Amino acid sequence: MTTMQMTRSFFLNSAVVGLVMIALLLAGFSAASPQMLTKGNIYNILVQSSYLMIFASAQSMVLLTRGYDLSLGNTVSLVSVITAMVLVSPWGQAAGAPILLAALCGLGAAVLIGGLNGTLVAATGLNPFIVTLGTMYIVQALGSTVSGGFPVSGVPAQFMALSRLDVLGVPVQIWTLGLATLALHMLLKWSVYGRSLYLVGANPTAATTAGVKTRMVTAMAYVCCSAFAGLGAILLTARTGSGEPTLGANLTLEAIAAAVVGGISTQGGRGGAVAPLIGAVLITLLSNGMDLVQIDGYVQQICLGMIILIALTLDRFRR
Amino acid sequence: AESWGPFPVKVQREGVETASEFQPLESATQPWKICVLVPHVKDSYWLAADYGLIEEARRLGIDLTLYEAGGYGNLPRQVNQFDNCLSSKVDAILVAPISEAGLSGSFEKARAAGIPTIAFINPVSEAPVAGKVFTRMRTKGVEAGNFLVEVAAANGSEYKVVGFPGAQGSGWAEAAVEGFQEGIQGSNITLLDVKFGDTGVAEQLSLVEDALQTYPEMNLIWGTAPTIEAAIGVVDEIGRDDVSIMAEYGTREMLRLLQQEQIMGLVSDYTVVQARMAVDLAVMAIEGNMPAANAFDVEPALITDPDVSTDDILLHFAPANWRPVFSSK
Amino acid sequence: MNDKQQMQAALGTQDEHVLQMSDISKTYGVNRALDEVSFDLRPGEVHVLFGENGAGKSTLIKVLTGNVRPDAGTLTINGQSCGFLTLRGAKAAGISAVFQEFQLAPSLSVVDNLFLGREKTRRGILARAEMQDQARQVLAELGFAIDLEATVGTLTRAQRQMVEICKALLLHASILILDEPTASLNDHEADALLDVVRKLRHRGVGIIYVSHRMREIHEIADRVTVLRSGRYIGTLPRAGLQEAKLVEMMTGRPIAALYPEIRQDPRAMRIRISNLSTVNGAVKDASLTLRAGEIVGIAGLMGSGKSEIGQALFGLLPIRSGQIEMDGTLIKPRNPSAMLARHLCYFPPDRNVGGLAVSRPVLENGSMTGLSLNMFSRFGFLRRRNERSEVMKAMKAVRLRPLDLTLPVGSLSGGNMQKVLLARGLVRNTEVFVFDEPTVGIDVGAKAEIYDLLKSLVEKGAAVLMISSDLQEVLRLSNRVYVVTEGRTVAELCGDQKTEDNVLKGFFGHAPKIRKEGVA
Amino acid sequence: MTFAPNSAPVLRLRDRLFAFNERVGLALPLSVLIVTGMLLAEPRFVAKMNMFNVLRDFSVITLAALGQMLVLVTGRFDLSVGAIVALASVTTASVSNQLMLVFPDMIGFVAVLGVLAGLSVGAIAGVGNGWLISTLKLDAFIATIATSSIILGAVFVWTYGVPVYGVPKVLTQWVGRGQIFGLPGLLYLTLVAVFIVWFVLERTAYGRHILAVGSNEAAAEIAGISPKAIICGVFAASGFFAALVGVYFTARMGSGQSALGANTAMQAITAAVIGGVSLRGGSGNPIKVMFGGLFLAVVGNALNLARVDSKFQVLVFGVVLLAAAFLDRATDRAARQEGQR
Ligand SMILES: Nc1ncnc2c1ncn2[C@@H]1O[C@H](COP(=O)(O)OP(=O)(O)OP(=O)(O)O)[C@@H](O)[C@H]1O
Ligand SMILES: Nc1ncnc2c1ncn2[C@@H]1O[C@H](COP(=O)(O)OP(=O)(O)OP(=O)(O)O)[C@@H](O)[C@H]1O
Ligand SMILES: [Mg+2]
Ligand SMILES: [Mg+2]
Repeated sequence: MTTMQMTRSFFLNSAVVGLVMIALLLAGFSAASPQMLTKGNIYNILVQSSYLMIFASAQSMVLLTRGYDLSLGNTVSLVSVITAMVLVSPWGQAAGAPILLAALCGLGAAVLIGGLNGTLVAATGLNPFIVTLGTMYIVQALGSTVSGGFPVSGVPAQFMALSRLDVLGVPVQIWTLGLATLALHMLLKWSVYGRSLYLVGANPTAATTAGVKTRMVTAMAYVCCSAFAGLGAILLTARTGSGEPTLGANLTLEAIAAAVVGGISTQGGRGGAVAPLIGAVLITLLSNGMDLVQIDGYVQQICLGMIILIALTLDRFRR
Repeated sequence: AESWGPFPVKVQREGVETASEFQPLESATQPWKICVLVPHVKDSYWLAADYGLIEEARRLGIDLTLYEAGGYGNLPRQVNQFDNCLSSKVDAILVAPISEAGLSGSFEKARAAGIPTIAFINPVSEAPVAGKVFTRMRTKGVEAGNFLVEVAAANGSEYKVVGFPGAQGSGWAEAAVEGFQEGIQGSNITLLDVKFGDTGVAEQLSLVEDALQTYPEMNLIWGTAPTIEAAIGVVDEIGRDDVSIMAEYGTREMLRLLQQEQIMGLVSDYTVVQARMAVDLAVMAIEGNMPAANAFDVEPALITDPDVSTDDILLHFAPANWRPVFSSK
Repeated sequence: MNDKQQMQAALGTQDEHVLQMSDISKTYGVNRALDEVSFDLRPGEVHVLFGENGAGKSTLIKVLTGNVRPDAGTLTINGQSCGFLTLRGAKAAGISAVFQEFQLAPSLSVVDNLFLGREKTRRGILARAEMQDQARQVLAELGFAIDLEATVGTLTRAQRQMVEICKALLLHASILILDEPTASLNDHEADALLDVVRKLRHRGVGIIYVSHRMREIHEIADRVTVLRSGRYIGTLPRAGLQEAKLVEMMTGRPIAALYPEIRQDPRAMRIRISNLSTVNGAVKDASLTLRAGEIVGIAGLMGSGKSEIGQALFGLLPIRSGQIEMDGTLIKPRNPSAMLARHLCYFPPDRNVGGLAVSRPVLENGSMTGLSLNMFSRFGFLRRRNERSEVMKAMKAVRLRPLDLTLPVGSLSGGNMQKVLLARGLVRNTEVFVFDEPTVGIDVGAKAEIYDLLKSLVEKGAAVLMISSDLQEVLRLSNRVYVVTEGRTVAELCGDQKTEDNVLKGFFGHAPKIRKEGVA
Repeated sequence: MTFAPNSAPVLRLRDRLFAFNERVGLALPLSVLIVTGMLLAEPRFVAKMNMFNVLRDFSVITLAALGQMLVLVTGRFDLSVGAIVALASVTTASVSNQLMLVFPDMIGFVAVLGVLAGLSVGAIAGVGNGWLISTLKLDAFIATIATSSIILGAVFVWTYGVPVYGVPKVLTQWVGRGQIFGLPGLLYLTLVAVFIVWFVLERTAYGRHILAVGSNEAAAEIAGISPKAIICGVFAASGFFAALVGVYFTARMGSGQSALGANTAMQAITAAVIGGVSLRGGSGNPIKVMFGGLFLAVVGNALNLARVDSKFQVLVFGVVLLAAAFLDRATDRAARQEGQR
């Protein structure tokens, strides 16, 4: 490789681009608002990114196989409602470990949805867009029916305390951020499954020919995606302190945007565990900073669109 | 319009409601920093709130910053904004919650941090807030119902109503229906059906069309602002001049329709006043002179007279040329 | 210029060249596809381009049609010089081509495809009747029978080939390029095409013809230009056409040197396929045997279904009927991983489509088949050090250049991509190798290295099934050769029977009887 | 799906079903079935006004789906149509409103200009999408999400979400409520649009080129077709049709509304898929898409009349969408096997 090629590939590296963008935003915002670089604000950005990051990681698993999960947002809502309902039900209170039980119920529901998505996509070869659009409608109906459309309030304080936990002086969200990235990194880079995921995303035919169980790998990607989303939903429920039937209304697209902005390719097979992290921080920083310097929500929306387009264009040059 | 008080309110004290007056502050002792969270400023209802907040903050000379979450689907964003406010060391937080339950964690955090929180417009019941001000949606329903009963009695008409109160699960839509039912109780007004639905104009349009179909006998539409935007045209088009229209709540557009005598009336909740009161409450809470009874209930106003005075209008709605402002500075 | 004027212009310049290409070069990454190649064409001649797979023939043609922009060189068309051509420019200059890879829209009908991009319209409305008439005329001239309203996606490969040919002829071009147009046609159809070519030549059209078939070259070539590894080797006039000479020019050495002497030592029976047919109908009745220590070749025309035999054996295609025995026990190939576990590995023909994940590094492509082995993973996690050392070993064995495991496979030359593909068989204990077009599109040097690799595999006792369109390769390397036509094994050739002639007879249906397998 | 294996009559029935789906689609007969059912169960369904409602819903869905279909035919998505509906609505209202101040006596002229302005911004936004997707080669799904966010943001910066009043009465009268032979004017417009799209796809070279780009982009390019022109064209068409919907709503409501279009994209895609458009590109039949639109309109209306909770209506759409996609897939597979025989 020539020096120029190396320079080029360095600057097109998604992590580098993301970090540069983050640095630029930080510089810009901190020039405009002294609040930006305060410890409290940085801490907030990190804590807030952790939720989006989990959803972006979830979406990334599917994006790596050249799919989407449009049902993610409604899955988040459904899991939130189910978890909260189990927590407040007498049955949940009575059981020995209500929090664990509720979390398991929520996760179970998520896994079921993921299984349905995965089976439909992998076994029938239907387009993931259609499949997840269909399940999106179905899950939405389930969520609003189960909850009657009302928030489920009154979850126990111990459950809410989950989101305010400090471990070794570091808030649980930062741990989540780190651990989830590490876990995803291990999964993608060190495990056989992760390797298969990339191969399937890069060239499904080649992967099949080389003995990779392409269908299984694809189906599992959807299951993992939903499970991740379910996990995020439970944490988010602990944070809001209620089961919310519209909790994930706008999360699907936000998660895809974060993954893509961080450098997960929409063409499959490219992007690592750091991408959702960077994407989530970038998007959270963007909205936090614009809030601080008092830019209209409308303009924020325009800026978010622009950032996504820039990220896509860069991805295009990377190809 | 600088002087809006004293303003008649109801206060809650030990579960008993008593009539009282809210006395606005003259000014703040210091340029306090306060933070306001609203679901969005994407319609003229929330524009009115924005107007009230900003004007009152300017009047009192405090530093107010407004954050909008971008819509009712963005609860996580409002929770984030709440945290951002907490850590930016503001003196008080005003919030019109997307969901009370959804912000319960945030309210707790604010209490722990010792930052006073005021809830306004969107009602809260349990949350540990320093003060709250809102109109009971239920009362708005009652007002509308009572008004119809009166009109019906006066001109001897028999109203058959279909209600379009808004999205199911929002809480306020259900409350309004309850109130409405109470208001018309015992009269010869019948509530044929209630059609819940998203408050988009296109969605309400098909709901209205289908309802006119399902209930040919219906002759009164009671619903949200988008419902009425849609209904005016539909009713006009099919030439049903026997169908009357009543607005569930007030916006500048509804007022305009009233002035054109397209609708019978609207029930305004003094959006601007509520916002102003909320700001005053915040300052009171900061300065430590919060009245013992800290839950204020603004009685909604039934507006049925097309000739409303301009001064009066500014208690309900933003001026026509008002553009959203996010900071009082 | 309308068609007639073009034609006259071509006729008027009888003694000049319609086309002159000089010193054309084109590099793909590290692969020099064309190296200062010169070529010319006169009106009314058939100029054959000859050379082995990967010699650069198709690339040269694509330069001419505007698909590939050359790095250097000049082009002169009808006396006008131009640096390079765009797609549009080429069309305007009267150049039309049948490409080796079909350029058809599968969801459209045959007529639609024939007139794609130059539909006949009347006042903006498609003149379907007119187009159909014209199409029918050309089809009749060629003697092809295709339903004009059929959707191209439902046609067989041979039929698609016909559509491509018709498409090119409909243009009434002054330069017609045919890149292996008969590759999937039968004798009869190929003869009809040759007649048309003669007719066009008579009309003054300059024709560039690419073919590996000696018979065709003898029949119609006016001149033959030979390319080798992207370089111009020489041009022979019709009078000087000798097969031996051509082949030597093509390969650059007396043939024997390219193909190593392989000691075939057939031992235990590894695979026995009897009366196999696949659900998709590509294989109808195939039977063959494969022993340890021998190479068995499968020859067949494009679209004959020879690949599908290998794919069915590897569990890639569902089987309708027939039996497969491995080491004397009946097996049902369910999926590739099950077959890999039985130490059988299939190497797909198309490196880009089915073979490699080109955006991923050499390392990942190399270990793809072995991920589930204890050697490479434990408890679902990769043993990255082992992986690197094993893949490195395999890549060294196939002499990968550059020997860098982190490069994306897409950045390698064709030959090296092929080596990466083959190395996957070496990272696990593979005993039965099924190669599908193992040397397609790679240069002579790489070819020789791959043959050496085959030799060492077989001499160590592996069983090799080699499916290939390269007749010489099959005939020279195999112990026995099966000929496949329309999904059936129609002949088995061994010893002296392994001649080009016999194979060709097999292709066209007058094969010697299938012999019972009984060579000790 | 479970069918008895190898039992001939069942297979033949299945084949016939597939063939029928291929030609006409199942949306039409299903719609007819529902309509018949409703006729028997719910006499109000046939009331003139209800038919009006159904036909209007049908028109709106079909118009949006036609544009979406063209984009799907090239193997891409357009998720920005909702934003374009809002943009066109606000533009039409503002432009005619402003012009009325300048030319108070030429209301008809003002209305026409307003409509043209709305339609043009729709088409221009579409071309912008097309440029991003064809020239920068961005992924259509995410690129149109991004442009959607940008367009909506711009609409709100412009209007603050306040409806724009002052749409000329003629517009409301003629476009919003226009009737011809007792049927909504929009219906005729829709039928004409279906015919035009059908005509372009089936009878013009440009239509062939759209199909070819969707079927095999590389081959189309080699045939001298410019995929860029085609892709920009279909996105422009999609934007234009979305704008039509926006203008219609504006005329109907007498105001420009920025809150329009939230469901338009998904509804359009759903109708197109029910109408048998393959997301792989290369094929699409506007007539079938029209039946898809009819089906959605009929089902929605029937569910409303039957007072089915809106929560369950969503469920019905999900199931219908999946079933339609399944059936199409099966049909496709059947077609491919046929080719190999
Ligand atoms: N798009 C491409 N990218 C990279 N390398 C290419 C590309 N096209 C061709 N090559 C390489 O260029 C060389 C010449 O290929 P070309 O297709 O011209 O050969 P050919 O003579 O037509 O062979 P064949 O007889 O197999 O058709 C080969 O080494 C091939 O791998
Ligand atoms: N792209 C294709 N689409 C549909 N059918 C195809 C296609 N390619 C081949 N076929 C069909 O599959 C069968 C076998 O084709 P295939 O080309 O794989 O055979 P092959 O003998 O391996 O030839 P090749 O020389 O190309 O390797 C034939 O019936 C052919 O018509
Ligand atoms: Mg070639
Ligand atoms: Mg083959």
